[in-house]
Amino acid sequence: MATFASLSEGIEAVVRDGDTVAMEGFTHLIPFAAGHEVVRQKRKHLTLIRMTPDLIYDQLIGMGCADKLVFSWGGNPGVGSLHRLRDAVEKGWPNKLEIEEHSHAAMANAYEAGAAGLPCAIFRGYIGADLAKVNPKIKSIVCPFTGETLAAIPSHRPDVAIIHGLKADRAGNVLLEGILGVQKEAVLASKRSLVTVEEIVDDFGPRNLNACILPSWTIGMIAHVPGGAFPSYAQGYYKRHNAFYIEWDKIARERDTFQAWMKANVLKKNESEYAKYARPSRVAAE
Amino acid sequence: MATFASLSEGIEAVVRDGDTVAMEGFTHLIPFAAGHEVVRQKRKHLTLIRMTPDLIYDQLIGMGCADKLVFSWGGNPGVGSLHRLRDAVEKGWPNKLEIEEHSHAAMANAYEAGAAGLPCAIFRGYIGADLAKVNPKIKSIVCPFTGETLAAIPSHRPDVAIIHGLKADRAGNVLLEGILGVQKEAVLASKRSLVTVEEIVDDFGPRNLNACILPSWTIGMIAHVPGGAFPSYAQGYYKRHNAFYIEWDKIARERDTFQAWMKANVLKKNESEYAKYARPSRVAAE
Amino acid sequence: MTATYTPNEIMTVVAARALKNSDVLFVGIGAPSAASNLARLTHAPNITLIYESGTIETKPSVLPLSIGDGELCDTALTTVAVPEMFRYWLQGGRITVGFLGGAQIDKYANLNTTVVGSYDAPKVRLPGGGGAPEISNSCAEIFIIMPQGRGFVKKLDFITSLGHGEGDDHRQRLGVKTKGPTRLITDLCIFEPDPATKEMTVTSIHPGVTCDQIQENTGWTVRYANTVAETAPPTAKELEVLRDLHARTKRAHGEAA
Amino acid sequence: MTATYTPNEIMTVVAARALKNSDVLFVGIGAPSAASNLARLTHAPNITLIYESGTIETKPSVLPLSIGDGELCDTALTTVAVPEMFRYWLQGGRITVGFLGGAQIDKYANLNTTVVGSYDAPKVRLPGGGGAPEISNSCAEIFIIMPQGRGFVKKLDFITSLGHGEGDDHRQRLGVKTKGPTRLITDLCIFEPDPATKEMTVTSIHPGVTCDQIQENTGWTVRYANTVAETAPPTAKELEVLRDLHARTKRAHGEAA
Repeated sequence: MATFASLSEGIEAVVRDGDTVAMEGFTHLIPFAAGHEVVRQKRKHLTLIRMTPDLIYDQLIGMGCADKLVFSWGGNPGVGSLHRLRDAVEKGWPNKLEIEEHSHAAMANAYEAGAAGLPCAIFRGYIGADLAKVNPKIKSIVCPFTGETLAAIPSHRPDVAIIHGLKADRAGNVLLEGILGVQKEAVLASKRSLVTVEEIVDDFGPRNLNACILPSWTIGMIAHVPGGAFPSYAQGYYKRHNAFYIEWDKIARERDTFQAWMKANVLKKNESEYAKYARPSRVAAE
Repeated sequence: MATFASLSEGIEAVVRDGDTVAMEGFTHLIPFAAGHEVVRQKRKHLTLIRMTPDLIYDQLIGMGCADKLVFSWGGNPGVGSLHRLRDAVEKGWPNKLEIEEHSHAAMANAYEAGAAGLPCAIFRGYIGADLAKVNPKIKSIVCPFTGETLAAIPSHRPDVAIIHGLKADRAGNVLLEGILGVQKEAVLASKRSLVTVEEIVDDFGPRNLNACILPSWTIGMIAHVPGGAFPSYAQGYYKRHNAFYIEWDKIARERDTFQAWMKANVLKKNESEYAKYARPSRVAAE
Repeated sequence: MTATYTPNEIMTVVAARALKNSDVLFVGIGAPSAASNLARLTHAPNITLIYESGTIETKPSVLPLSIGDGELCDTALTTVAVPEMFRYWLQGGRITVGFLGGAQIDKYANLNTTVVGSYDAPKVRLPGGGGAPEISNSCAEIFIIMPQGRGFVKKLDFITSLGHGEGDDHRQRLGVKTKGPTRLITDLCIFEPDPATKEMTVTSIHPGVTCDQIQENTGWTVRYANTVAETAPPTAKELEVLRDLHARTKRAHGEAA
Repeated sequence: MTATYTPNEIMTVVAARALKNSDVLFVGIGAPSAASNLARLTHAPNITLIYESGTIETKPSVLPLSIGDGELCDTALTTVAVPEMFRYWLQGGRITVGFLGGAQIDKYANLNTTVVGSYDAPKVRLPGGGGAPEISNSCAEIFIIMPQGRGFVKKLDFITSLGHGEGDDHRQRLGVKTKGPTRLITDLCIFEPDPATKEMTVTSIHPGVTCDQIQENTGWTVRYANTVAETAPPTAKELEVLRDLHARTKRAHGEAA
């Protein structure tokens, strides 16, 4: 059964130095608050997995938390580069960052296979693409029926998954809705997990019979962090703060402006910082 | 885009002699009315695919529509044997029935891989089981990362999928809810499809953002057949007619009682027969 | 004090007792369903029931006649599609106890639900394996519920699902990491695998049952553990809850007809 | 009668015109999104838009800033998880037109969005391929929208996604059954693959653009089709709808800030 805790207790309990950590959220429900807590707790030597490393991974990389990044698209969506990621890859600042690069299809299949308890995933992929030449984790199998060669990749089995959900009920079940990404798979594929949520409710109430719900017994810890996905968005709660994504380009471009921002806005703050971004309840058609 | 038609027009258009046909519904939303129409239209030499061939496949097999059955569990759920299936396998009546037998996991994976456009599926299966010895379609691959041997099976790519849905909207999108089985996969894996539905609505209205909906352009034909899943059930519309499942055991036990029943209840009837089993609208908590 | 009960009732009650509140069960129709829900309605109120039709954490008030019963879906936390059920939930290794049964069982708890006679020209064509070939190896352990009789055979006509294979470390040699059948609960007694040979061995005998009865209903020479217990008879409470459940089920299925 | 327009506007308008009402599009952010929605709001009202975030048949009233924009989900027929999107919808072969772009393109419309310089010690680390490696081969055909300039190179530093490879039947030799890039739409002209060599060849030049301009902005020797058309300029209606869309988008994104 999931354990309810504060965010700092939750990160303390689930993330260890050297862990392979998947903080997921495919442009929606990105666990920003949890990522900041990892920075505050100064975790080191992490292998970070994420399809679309964006601002939160830029911050973790820039603060020296990561030794390695496993990803498929590393940019500031709709804006441009992730300057801290680039600085680490191009210049080795603040440390050399090893990268393991895949396509989206590969990453999604790798999470799916991880959730399914398989050692690898197969898909029709990478044909004619150079990534297979530079990533030794991309191999192939031959279909025993048709002779077709299919791409094979190891499944993702992270030590920890960290995601942001919409609601938890008192029993610790977590409801997601909207752009689901690979969050359910990430949790099911991981040894440990932490879910931050917008809201804790007594009961989910009437709902679609096939609603996307992670049962309590598949989750490690739950922390109530309203606004915890800000500046990304939470379906039905708040919108994406687009202006911040644009502003980040300036903040992160130089090492000193980045460090100053992190000090002021992350290191000197705590999880309650996020509450101001939350909205109390579901607004129609948001 | 899906074409709306009567059931008889729909079957006429999508099912041809010799086709591989998947009528799916995992104990819920079984397309009985459509199956009866196939019997009335006297289709022959079909290869029937279905995880759980039950009464409707017993009827199709007993009426001589099928040359082959691909399946994982062939019984009358909660009651016992399918006598027509047994008669065909054990005695070759009314014709010899070839069987290709899998496990549930294999069948579900084969539909999933078919929907995903892959030639095969891999899973951890059949270990220590004799089925792999008698079904040459069960092969294996070796994981290129761990060396583990995994079962491999060809994906299902039926000529036709036939399913029963809850609602279609005017644009021809189809909504399913409740026990979803493998119906979405069966339609997406097939070249052609026919969906019978309980109800046609102008618009699905407010719904979960992740509701199980097959877009119109993934469906061949739609026929409005209220009650079309009877004596199985349609979530929110009507319950399973358990007594008929028990009664079927008696009806199907002997060839003559079976034939008399089929003549009276299928051959001499038409699709409107099913309307009496329908209920007009969704009843809470049914 | 001891109530009278049927052989089927003690079999169900004994199976229910073996289940823990923390268990996640992969439940089949029939005795497993009755046992799982009896456990839920007595000592294990938070036990997690999953049916292969995709229903997760279902709390049926009546027993389903089939795994697709609407009752299972209506009372579930959520219901997933069948490919997901077999991939994420069963193969994903999330099930602590799976239930199996069959037409035939051998002394290593291998099961046959496929054919009597040869596969190509069967004397009796049985329904087939369904989920069993993977349930037997994906769940942490397997409980088998089967009344004893002519299905307890020396040699299976067909191995539908792996038990302990040919005994000893056969499962491990096949690369299987789960325990396999840890309990075979019958209407006469309880078998558990011998720690070394893995032969199913009687560890508890139901009240009033004799060793002769057990042997007469078993196609191999029955072995007994060093210490054999007498099974505690069903309590009045257990019987009351079980009978209420069956009565409710009968009424509900009658109504639906 | 002809309105004035920017190079970016004619590029978007030309891309929109190439889309049919019956198309199922895999849309990326930026110009593809603008072109797809312009088509939907003009001649192709029932065109199907899919974004890789899982939103199916979405009808956004404003352009998304990212593929995960709530607007896409709120206006979609339904939204599926990302593994399903890549398996059932993209790999399943349901997409008629996929859009791609990149930092670099060569004359066979292979694209680079990975690195400038060497992979292990890049001069510029670009965002990477995202969905491109599979979009390029799973969609029935690919439209590329890219302003011409220094990204039009003789040789890519890295092939992120396959276009026509080394030309001729290279795609077929690799076992790929789809058409690949059938249109490269720039701010200056339209390229289409030569039927035999598959080299991207100019088939239409935008009004007022010269061949010199095209060559100056292309890193290889530009070839022209036997018949080269002049692109019809954007109509007043096309520009009005496109500008309204951008204005609505700007207001909406401002408000959300």
